[in-house]
Amino acid sequence: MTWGAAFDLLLAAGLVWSAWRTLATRRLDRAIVLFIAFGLLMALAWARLSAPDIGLAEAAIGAGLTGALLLDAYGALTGRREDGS
Amino acid sequence: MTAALTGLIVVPLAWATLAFLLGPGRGAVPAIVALGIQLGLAVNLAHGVAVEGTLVHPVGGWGAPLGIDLAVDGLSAAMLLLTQAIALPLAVYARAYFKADDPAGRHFWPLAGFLIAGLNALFLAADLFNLYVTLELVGLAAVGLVAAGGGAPQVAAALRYLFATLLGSGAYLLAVALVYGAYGTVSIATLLPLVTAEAPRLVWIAGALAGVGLALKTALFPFHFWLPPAHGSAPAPVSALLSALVVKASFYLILRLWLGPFAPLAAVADWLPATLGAAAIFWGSWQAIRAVKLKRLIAYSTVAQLGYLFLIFPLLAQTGALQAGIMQVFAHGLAKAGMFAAAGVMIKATGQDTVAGLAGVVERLPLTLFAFGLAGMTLMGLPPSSGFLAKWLLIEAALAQGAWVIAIVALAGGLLAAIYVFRVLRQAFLLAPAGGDVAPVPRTLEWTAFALSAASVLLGLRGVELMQLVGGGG
Amino acid sequence: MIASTGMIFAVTGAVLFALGVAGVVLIDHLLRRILAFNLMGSGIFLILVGLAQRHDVPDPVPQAMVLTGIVVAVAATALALALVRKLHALSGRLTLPGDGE
Amino acid sequence: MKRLAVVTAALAFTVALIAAMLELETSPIDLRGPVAAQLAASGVDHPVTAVLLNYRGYDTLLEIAVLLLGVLVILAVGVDRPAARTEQPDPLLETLVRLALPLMVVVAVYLLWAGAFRPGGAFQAGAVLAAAAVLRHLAGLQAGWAAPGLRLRLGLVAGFVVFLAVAAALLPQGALLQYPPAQAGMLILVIEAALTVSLGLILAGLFLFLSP
Repeated sequence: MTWGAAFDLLLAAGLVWSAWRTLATRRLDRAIVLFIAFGLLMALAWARLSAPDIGLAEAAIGAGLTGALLLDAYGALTGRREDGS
Repeated sequence: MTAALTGLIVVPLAWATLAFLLGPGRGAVPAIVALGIQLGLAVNLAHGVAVEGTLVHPVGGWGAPLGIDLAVDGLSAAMLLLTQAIALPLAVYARAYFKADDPAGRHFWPLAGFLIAGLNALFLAADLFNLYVTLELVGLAAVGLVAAGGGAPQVAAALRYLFATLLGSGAYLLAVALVYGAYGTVSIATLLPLVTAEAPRLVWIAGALAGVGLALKTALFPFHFWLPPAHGSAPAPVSALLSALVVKASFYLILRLWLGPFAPLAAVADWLPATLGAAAIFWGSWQAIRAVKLKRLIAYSTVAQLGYLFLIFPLLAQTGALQAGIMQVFAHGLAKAGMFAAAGVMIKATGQDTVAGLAGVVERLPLTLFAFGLAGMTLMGLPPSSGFLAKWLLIEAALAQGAWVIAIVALAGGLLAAIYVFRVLRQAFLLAPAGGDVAPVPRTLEWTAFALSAASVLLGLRGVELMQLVGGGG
Repeated sequence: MIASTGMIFAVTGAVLFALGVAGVVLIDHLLRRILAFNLMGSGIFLILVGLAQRHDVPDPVPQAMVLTGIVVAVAATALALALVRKLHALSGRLTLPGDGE
Repeated sequence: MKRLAVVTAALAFTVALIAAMLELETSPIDLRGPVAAQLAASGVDHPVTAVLLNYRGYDTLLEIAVLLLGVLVILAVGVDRPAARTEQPDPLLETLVRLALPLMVVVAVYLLWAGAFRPGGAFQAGAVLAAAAVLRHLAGLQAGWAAPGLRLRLGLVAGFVVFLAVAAALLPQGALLQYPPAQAGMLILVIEAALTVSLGLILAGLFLFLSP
């Protein structure tokens, strides 16, 4: 097996693991952080697939913007619950 | 014809954008004018297809498989005609329905514009990935229309609808990915000769995924769970658009794929959609008979009526089966738009969305009740309505093939429809409760509801041209 | 061919898709369900590009399609989050009524 | 019970799908050839950009409509935005963001320009602009957006309008979006420039229309 293939397999395992943890982890904030990490690993995968355009978009939109949206929603949803209103 | 074809996509996109620019609550008049133009374009296109046959338009000038083709044949011309013919009166209805300060109506026009643009683009698409984009356009616009300005039940219904539609388009997109992997193209015309019964297993999986995903979007039993809350809780003009047109779009796509690229694979499973369709007729009708709320009743009736569309799949070898399906799409589209429109009038007038609250409607809103009755006639399949014509063609095709079970299901469905339609009519003929005041309702609402329902009946008398269009160009 | 980069990530995509769909069906919490949808989408994108590039020759057509898909996905995610926030503001719920019963 | 059934079905599906993918042979059609062969006539030198804005530009046009819909639905749903934060933003963060902003604009312009011949283009450039706006917001330099005024609405749709207008205006050439090869590069750049601004605003809007 070449180094490239070994890296690919490692990356694939990382993707599946982070995806699994995103869904399985108990704390929601941690799940979102794991999801952002998943997005960054996806960007790496796109680079390995000779698709730098998607890699850039994935990092900026898939991980960055979606992550920001999720964290913002998390803050709004949990913040309101503490107010009790 | 090229101008008509491209116009049907560009014009609604343009007025949707204009409505957004004009700001919340505005854009009704440009929308109605533009929809009038679109109806003209659709008539022109249908006429052109009837005379000259199929037209292909290579966007960008490249041609498939490098570029994206648009294509119109009898089937798509018929769907375009129906879309504009229903959207125009519903736009007139919506303008009168939403009061100036109604939060549900503030963003109706741009959302409706993108919805109609998406529908037209879907009916014209001849590329599997392009179809995915149009599906998302239609799905997200429809979810937005359900959710707009609503309370908790409406937002919950919109979310359930969003999840169903995203799951459906996800399955469809995976199918597209697998087809591209197997053949290196997503152009329907290019795929047509490539897909055979000896196709790799991956293509079979793709066919199944596309079928399941689109059945979910069409709310075919047992995937109907999202439809009654969404169609039942949205404002009446939105329910009408969704029930009459949006669910038909994914049905159209199933039919298109079934008759087109996936035809060599589809033969093994033709009993499956018919079985589910029959189940939908019985389950949907039963729930409609039991429903407490008026719009819920009509929404469950949609579940049942969609069932008929799937009865045609084992019969497609008969020439009449496709015509029966399209006639049913028209009959249900017009009747259900008329029925939701009529229900919207009754709800506005009585102030409540229940069947029980309809007592006395016959005296106060005779025209609207008449509209409801006419639409009900079409749903039951009484002559001379288009619903009768659809059932007649279906039963004829079924008997020609010896599939008498399908004929019996179709007849039984008509009887069940009679029960829930008469439940509403009977209640409306009861004496009004003392002190139950009826709010005044704009006459425009009553007349547009009546026009749609009357059209669903009258189409039965002029169905030949439509059937020629579908039979000739399809 | 099995060890090609394209095929490795196509297989990964299949796992992610199944994981995402199972999550969508099984998880009632709305934010988590949105996460599951995004995982499902990523799986599809990997299959679209990976399968087309199973011989490790870049193919710009599925790459462009995935760019389109990513943008559609973020629009859908933002829309879904807006609905979830609205539902929470109106009813205090983070699950759909009737789910998990 | 449901859990077990779903997990089993998902596993079975995954195995079947992977097995079917592995037995796939070479596909009968390969678009890499035509994509490269027509590249000279497409107006750009980067194949992905050629697919995105020329060969399959119509997909992209509709996709921008989907994005606009995203913003539209957020506005239509009418999310009650939480009250503005009261805590003071971190001055260090504020300074860093102030320094980073011009750089991000430069990067966006570079990405837009680079898209013609190498990875980059309107989407990535727009995403960087949106990220800049979100960062400004996080540093307390930018409030969330309320109902958009006419100027913001114009900015949101400008890219789509330019794209749609070019597509329709080219109809006399024979087809929607059929660029004359000589002007293709210029037209694509105009569309991409307008799209960059609008995509930046739309993507930022997905965030800022929901935030305090």
